[in-house]
Amino acid sequence: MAKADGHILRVQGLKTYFPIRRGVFSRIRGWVRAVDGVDLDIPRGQTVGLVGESGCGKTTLGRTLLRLIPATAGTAWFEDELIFSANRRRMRQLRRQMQIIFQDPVGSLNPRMTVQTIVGEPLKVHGLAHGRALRQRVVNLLEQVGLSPGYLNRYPHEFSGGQRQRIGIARALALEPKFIICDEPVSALDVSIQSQILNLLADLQDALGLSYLFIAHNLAVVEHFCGEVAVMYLGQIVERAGSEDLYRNPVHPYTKTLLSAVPIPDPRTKTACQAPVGDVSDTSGPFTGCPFHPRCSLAQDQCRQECPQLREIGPGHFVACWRTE
Amino acid sequence: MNDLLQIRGLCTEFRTEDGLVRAVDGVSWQVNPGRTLGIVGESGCGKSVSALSVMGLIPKPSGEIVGGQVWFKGQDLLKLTERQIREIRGNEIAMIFQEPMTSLNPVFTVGNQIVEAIKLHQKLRTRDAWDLAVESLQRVGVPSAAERVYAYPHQLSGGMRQRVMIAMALSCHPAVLIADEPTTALDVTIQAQILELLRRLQAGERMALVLITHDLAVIAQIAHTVAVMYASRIVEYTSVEALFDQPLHPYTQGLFRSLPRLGQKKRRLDAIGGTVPNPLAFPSGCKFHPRCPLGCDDKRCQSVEPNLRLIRPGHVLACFKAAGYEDSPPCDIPTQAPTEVSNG
Amino acid sequence: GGDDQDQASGKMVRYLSLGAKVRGMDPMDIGDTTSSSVASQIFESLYQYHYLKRPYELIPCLAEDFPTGEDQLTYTFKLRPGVVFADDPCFTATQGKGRQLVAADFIYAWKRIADVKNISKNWWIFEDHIVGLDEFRDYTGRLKAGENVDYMRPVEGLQAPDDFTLVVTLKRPWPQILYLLAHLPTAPVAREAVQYYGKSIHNHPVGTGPYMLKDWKRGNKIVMVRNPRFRQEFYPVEGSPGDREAGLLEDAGKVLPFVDEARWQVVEEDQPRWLIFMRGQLDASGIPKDFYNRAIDPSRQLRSEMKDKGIRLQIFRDPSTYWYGFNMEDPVVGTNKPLRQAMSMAINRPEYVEIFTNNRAEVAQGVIPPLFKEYDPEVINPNCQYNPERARELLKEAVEVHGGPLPTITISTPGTDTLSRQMGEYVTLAMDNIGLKVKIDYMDWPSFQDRIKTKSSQVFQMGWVADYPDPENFMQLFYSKNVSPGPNNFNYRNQAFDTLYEKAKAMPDSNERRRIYHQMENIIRDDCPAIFLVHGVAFVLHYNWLKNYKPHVFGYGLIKYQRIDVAARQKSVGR
Amino acid sequence: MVSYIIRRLLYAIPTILGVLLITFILFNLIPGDPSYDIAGKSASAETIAEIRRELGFDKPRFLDTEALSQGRIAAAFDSQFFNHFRNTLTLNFPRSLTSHEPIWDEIKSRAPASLTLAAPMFIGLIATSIAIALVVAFARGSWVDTILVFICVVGMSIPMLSYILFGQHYLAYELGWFPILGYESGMQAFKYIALPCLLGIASGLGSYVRFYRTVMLDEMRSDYVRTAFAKGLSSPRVLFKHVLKNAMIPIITTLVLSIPFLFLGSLLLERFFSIPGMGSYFLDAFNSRDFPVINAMVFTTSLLYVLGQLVTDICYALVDPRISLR
Amino acid sequence: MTEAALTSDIAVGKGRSLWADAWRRLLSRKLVVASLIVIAVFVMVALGVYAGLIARDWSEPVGPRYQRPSLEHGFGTDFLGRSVWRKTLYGAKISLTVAFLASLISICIGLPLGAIAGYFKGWIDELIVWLFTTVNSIPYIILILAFAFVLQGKTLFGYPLRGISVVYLVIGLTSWVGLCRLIRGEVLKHRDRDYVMAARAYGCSRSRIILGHVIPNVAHLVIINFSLRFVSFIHAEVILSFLGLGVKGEPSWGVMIDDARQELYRGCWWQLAAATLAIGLLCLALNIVGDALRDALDPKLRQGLE
Ligand SMILES: Nc1ncnc2c1ncn2[C@@H]1O[C@H](COP(=O)(O)OP(=O)(O)OP(=O)(O)O)[C@@H](O)[C@H]1O
Ligand SMILES: Nc1ncnc2c1ncn2[C@@H]1O[C@H](COP(=O)(O)OP(=O)(O)OP(=O)(O)O)[C@@H](O)[C@H]1O
Ligand SMILES: [Mg+2]
Ligand SMILES: [Mg+2]
Repeated sequence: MAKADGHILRVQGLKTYFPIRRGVFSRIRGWVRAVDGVDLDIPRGQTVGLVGESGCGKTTLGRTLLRLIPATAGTAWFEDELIFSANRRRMRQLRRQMQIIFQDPVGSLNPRMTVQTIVGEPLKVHGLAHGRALRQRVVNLLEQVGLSPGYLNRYPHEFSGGQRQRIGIARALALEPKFIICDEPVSALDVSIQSQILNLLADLQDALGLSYLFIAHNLAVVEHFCGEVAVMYLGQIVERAGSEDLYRNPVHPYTKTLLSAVPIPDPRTKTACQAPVGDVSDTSGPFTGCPFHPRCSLAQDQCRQECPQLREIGPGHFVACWRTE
Repeated sequence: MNDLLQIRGLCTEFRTEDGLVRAVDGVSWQVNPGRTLGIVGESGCGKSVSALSVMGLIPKPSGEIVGGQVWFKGQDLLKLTERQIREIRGNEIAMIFQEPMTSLNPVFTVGNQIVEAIKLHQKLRTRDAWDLAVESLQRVGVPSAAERVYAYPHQLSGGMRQRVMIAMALSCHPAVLIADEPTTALDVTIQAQILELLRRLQAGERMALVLITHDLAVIAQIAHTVAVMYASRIVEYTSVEALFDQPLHPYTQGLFRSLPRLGQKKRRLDAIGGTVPNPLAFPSGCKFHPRCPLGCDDKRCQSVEPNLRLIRPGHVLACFKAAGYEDSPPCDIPTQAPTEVSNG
Repeated sequence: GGDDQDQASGKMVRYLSLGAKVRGMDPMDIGDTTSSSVASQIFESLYQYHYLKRPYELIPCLAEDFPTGEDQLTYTFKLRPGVVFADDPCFTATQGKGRQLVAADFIYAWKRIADVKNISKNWWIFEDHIVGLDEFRDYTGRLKAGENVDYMRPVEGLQAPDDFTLVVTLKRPWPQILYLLAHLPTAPVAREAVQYYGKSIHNHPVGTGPYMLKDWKRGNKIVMVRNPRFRQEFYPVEGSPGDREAGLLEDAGKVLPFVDEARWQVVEEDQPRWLIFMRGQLDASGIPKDFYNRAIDPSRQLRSEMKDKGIRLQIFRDPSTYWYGFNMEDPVVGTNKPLRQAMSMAINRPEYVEIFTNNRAEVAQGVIPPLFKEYDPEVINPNCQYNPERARELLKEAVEVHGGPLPTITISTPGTDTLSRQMGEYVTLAMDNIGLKVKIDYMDWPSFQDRIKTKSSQVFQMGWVADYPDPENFMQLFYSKNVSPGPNNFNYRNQAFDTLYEKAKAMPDSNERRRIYHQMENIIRDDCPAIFLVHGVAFVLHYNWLKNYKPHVFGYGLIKYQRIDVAARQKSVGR
Repeated sequence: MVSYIIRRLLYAIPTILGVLLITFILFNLIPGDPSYDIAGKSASAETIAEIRRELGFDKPRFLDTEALSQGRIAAAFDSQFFNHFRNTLTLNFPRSLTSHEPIWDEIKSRAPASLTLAAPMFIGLIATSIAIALVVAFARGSWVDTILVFICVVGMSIPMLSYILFGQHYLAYELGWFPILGYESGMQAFKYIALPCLLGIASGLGSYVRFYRTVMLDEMRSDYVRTAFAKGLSSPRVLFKHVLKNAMIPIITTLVLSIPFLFLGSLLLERFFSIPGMGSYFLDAFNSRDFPVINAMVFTTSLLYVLGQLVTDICYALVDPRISLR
Repeated sequence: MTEAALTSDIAVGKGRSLWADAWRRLLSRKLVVASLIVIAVFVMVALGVYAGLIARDWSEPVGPRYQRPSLEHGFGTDFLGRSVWRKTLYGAKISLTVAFLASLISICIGLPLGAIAGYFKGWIDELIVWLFTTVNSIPYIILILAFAFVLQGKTLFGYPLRGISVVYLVIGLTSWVGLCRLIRGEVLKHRDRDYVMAARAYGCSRSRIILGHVIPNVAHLVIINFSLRFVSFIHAEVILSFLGLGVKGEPSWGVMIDDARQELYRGCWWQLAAATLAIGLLCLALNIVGDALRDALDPKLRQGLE
């Protein structure tokens, strides 16, 4: 496999490490393996969900794909184009086609810019529109995400959370990208607003043929929104499958735990949480074996010594676990 | 008043530079030993403020409780002196907060902070207090608690910190525990652990629990009674089963509809339109009417605010559109205890 | 603490203040009045001023008598026998006992001044006067770093035929020599001390005077105690008219000194100095400009509150003159006499005196202060009269002379302190008044010096305090051979003046010489190379427990004459 | 902790070298030649030359290229630049140009006086302002708060000179509560230090209290304060235990920054109260262009500052457990 | 598909920036408005002096020397019989010029250095941090004196440095450190904010990010910082005047206090009083506005309403 193979995005062996500096001379004493060998394909026009608990490297993966964080190793194709080796110029081109929506609707908008500037800036930076045309484009974009053009000259702090997230989406859409990384776009929103945004994203996908990498930790949201789901644990993808497949038939113990931990909105069925022991372990220390083994009830010697690879156990269903052999 | 903790018509206001914010507007609820009251509602609807009002922790001078009563074991907490209320606070009514990251003092060890609470309310020697602290940490499932008492908050993970908070709150065996979004900042797996823990502890000690959250699923898992708040007011108040079986208020209904549920795959969710109102400029009449799918055009909804009525036994509601609302008697709190549900 | 003990032991302590810091106490290096006033209690020179007699008069000090000599070129000094240096550890040969003073000590001290390596400020005293000394200086200058100066190297003009005889041979007549030999820098220094203390000699004065240094905390205080081995000296038995009435002769013939201990407190600011004086923590004090009205009433009398406190006022003239000098080589002011005159007439001197000195100065008509007998009280210098109308007329002439509108004139002022600034403001105002724009350029002393020495100033503010009672001291400032970097900062050149100066310089004091001085001064008055402003008048306050207090403008080592009425002080301030 | 301290110490090295560089640049740019001042009334050319030689101004600026080309390495580095670094770093200061005292001796003899003034002043200032800030923070929003803050702002608007003039005249002279001026070492010192100390504290109080109040109020908005109250702690206890210790973190950072500013206060106080400290020494040196002294003072005060910073960093680590981990 | 209808009735404020918002908050407090008026008056006076409309004739005597304040002479007269009132007015020019230009210089140095250090991190950051720790470790007053010393009498671009130009240059050149430190800290915070990430994600160049995104977000700090820093600049002018390094040939408040120091004992208190009052009033006003501005722009304080 040398190219994206018809996928909009193909990632292979992606690693992103952050150095840990300690001691008198701030020497590098170790690495935080935030993303540690991820393989991922995102089909054109589809949504791939990425779930996992806090700190498992979801955000880092997303940002690395946009080269906002330098990758340590691995390759990624965006439509037959290598992302990590593109030069500056080419990268600017690529960035017109890949965009990101952030989790925090407050932090991701520059508080000192008007909506018009925020949404118009990408166009300006790429010299795509000027003056009246720019304004018209911005108005169109705002309408597209359901905001009235009357808001053009307002500042982010004058909007509610949901509206701010819409502005962020409008900004991402400005360059007419083909692929958008949605980094927990609804986690910070109120319950009643959350579905508005999800619907909007779905509508946009239908209308514009976008592909999404949808990062979240709320499994219910992901199931609802994504065709395919990847479960991440400590920088590695431990299970990947079509969403129905995954939810009905989770294989990896971590996926099972995760699913069982989701509270069920029904007072009559209490969740029988297979409470995983302990917290997510530290990624900085040297460890061997399966990343999940310290918390896994099924762990055996092999799990502690060797790191399992993703294997296809069913059509489109990949798992990295020795116990599924 | 034979209830353990009951609040009636609580009103709390904040003076801000942009005007007066009524964060809690005539809220009433009650909770009894061994029972859990869940309070749901979206951000800014006054959940935290009502809890803080009970604790007497409203930031002064900008905030003020302007009306209502808080009955605890037969006395009105709002009429007590600061000294008397301190006796109760942390001792008989304890509270844990939303942010496990910042709610612990970063410059003292966790043991120190727990011991402080213990020594304040129990006449114990320092040594014994430390032993008790270790014990309470063990109780909430902190591994190697004897060493962790000497840890600083930053040396613990978020779930660990929240457990420390709970241990601290439970160290004096309070009669009522108010948990303000104890799991919002945590991961699903950790959240499950914490909820499990709360449920266990509550059953063990017959403690009354007030759980504040905006996650209906959490409520379903743990609460007996639910109060749904919208824009500073309670709009629906009933037992958890009643609520989940048949939500009556259009806001509650909307919430349920927009809730993505595992296993129900729909391309589009039903969303409640519009946004949460600004507390500085609440809409007139029913505060939900601009977003209400039922009757934005109704004159009465737009001008008169519906009060709570006992629409059926154990079910209190504030909505003109609900069937039978007109004929029901006004009521703040369901007088009839909601049906018991066996608790796992 | 210390005060109480003194009281118990009845010790007689004199309290003084120091406004500026004492740089060091090596006579060779002392060039400022503050250091001189302190070090003079320790060091003595060949001659000294009579304490009481006015006009000022020299009397022998370490010399036995006035010198003998046939011509004006050779002076033979006989030393007073029995003078010893104060005891000091530097006299290792005698286990710290001070040895006798000999003529060679003078020669040694003077050679030190000549030694380039020592960077003495006082070389001007001897420069080009003594046979062979300039050559000695050249010799020291030629030495490489690390080579030691040979002080045994003979200097022809300085000979000591025996221990008590000092023969000085001059290159040309130098009538002022005795005044300079009353100067502190010419005091003898013990070679042992210099060798023993090395560079720290500045902190370890070893002299023959009435006092010895006991304690010196820089920036804080200096304490001196009586030298037990001080030679026999007696309080003068005669004085000027009025001295007897003033009680200044009560101690006539008594052995000096009286005071057991002298203590200087460093006080840099006016306010605290005045306050401690008013508390009686100082025996005497000048009057800071702004406290004048508190002390003195409009009739120049001490206010009664002050009198009631037992304070006395002494008024006396300073040998000083202050001026704004013109750089005569400046193309604008140097060639434009009407301009200079106009500027001179623009200043209302009586007003100036009032504002800046509270009338503690006299309006100048020329360069020689009234203190000198050469001062001619008859002369009224029209250029020194305030006459704005005439000044404006002259300014018109000046414009013609200049050949166009006058540029802004820059006045360089040495000093950035409050007083300099206020004077600057005053002068600007005065010149403005006659329609002349001036700009004041405030600079620190080194920059100012730099500017003067390189002849790059236009007008500069300056003053001169005479070192000895001979107006030659002032006249040299206008001598053409002394132009910058010499003392003639005006760069004034006048043939007639030079001739007269050379003539007078070699003349001993006489009526003839006085006449020549008058002529010279008239030339200067007419040429107007400077705006002469004022001559200083000093007001000094002292408590009545300070006895035998008579101000002296040239002499410094005067504490030995003074006495404290300890009982009176105790009664008055309780200590 | 040890590695933390070592790292802090190592950080000080470039700072000190930087100070040396700055002083070199400054004092080689100074216009006018100090030689004239030293030479006195009638400076002759040879005297000036001699002074320049003594000051080392005759040496080449950076490198003696001539010596270098001749291969005399040691001589090549005998330049103003390298001598400056070498002499200053080894504290081998020359003698003062005016007093001819070894500078280091002088600094050693004056530092105690400065410290006797500055230390109590500093500690007093910090202690009083923290105390007042706590009171103000406790009474926030009430009229006590408003009035105290107003007084603080008024207090910080009045120039220090006005404080000194007033204090010396009224408190010392008119009322006679303090000696007007002077200094003695030992226990006696406290008698003389009292008034200047008091004035220093009074003049600094305004800005300190105001700043600390902001810090305290910031801290009081933190979540952990709410937790502490929820435990049932009383306000004073929360304030003095929880808030104070956290507030110490920003306070400590600003402490070291304010040390150099103290110097300014001491400068005027030393001058008016005739305290033989470093401030008056510096001022004298400054007025007489005594470069070696100025240079030495800049260097030693910077050294003190760097040391102060080190102490602060350590205090910082002691107060804030999150630091030592780094 | 659009949901414009849903958003039409949302209670959002009128279109105004954070600044406009802060401004409105400021104006809602009487004390702040009064302070703003005071500052405005001072600025107008200073501009008036520059334009030659106010106190042009400050140097002319208006009466006898050392007159007490009276109806005729306002604040009294000084040692040359000049009006203290006029000098006080004129002093506004010096103080404000010094404070303003010193601020400007210090901003010109501190802001870019701080922004660059904070944004680029790495060795550039370390270099700049080294620079400001070094400068900072030399006691402020010593640095000021040394600079004053060096600059006095020099020329800069053919413009001779003396008096006021030295004062503001010196203060500016020595006071950038605090600002630089502050800006660096803030930029460090902002550079990792999501909105900067977003800008990078759509291809913004680094200079555009720094100039267009980061700096506008820290700029308000500069203003708050300087509204409070002004005070210390004015005080610095007083000290420099006392040390003889201040303004000369023109009346400034520092100069007036320096004069007054000695005149007090004549019983002439009015010059000191006038200057202290002027400084006090201006500083008080600046402080109040600075504090209020800080509160108004502090996102923390706004949070309750978001
Ligand atoms: N700039 C960085 N430097 C060092 N470590 C980092 C950095 N950014 C992230 N990390 C670490 O990398 C790991 C993965 O972080 P990341 O933010 O990608 O997690 P996440 O899955 O997005 O978590 P969340 O659900 O909380 O957003 C974490 O352990 C985090 O501490
Ligand atoms: N200190 C305060 N000053 C002013 N207004 C306040 C303050 N605290 C709370 N409020 C206001 O009171 C209202 C209710 O706030 P509260 O914190 O109770 O909401 P909440 O339901 O707990 O929301 P969340 O789910 O975000 O915690 C909000 O509109 C808020 O703006
Ligand atoms: Mg993330
Ligand atoms: Mg809340």
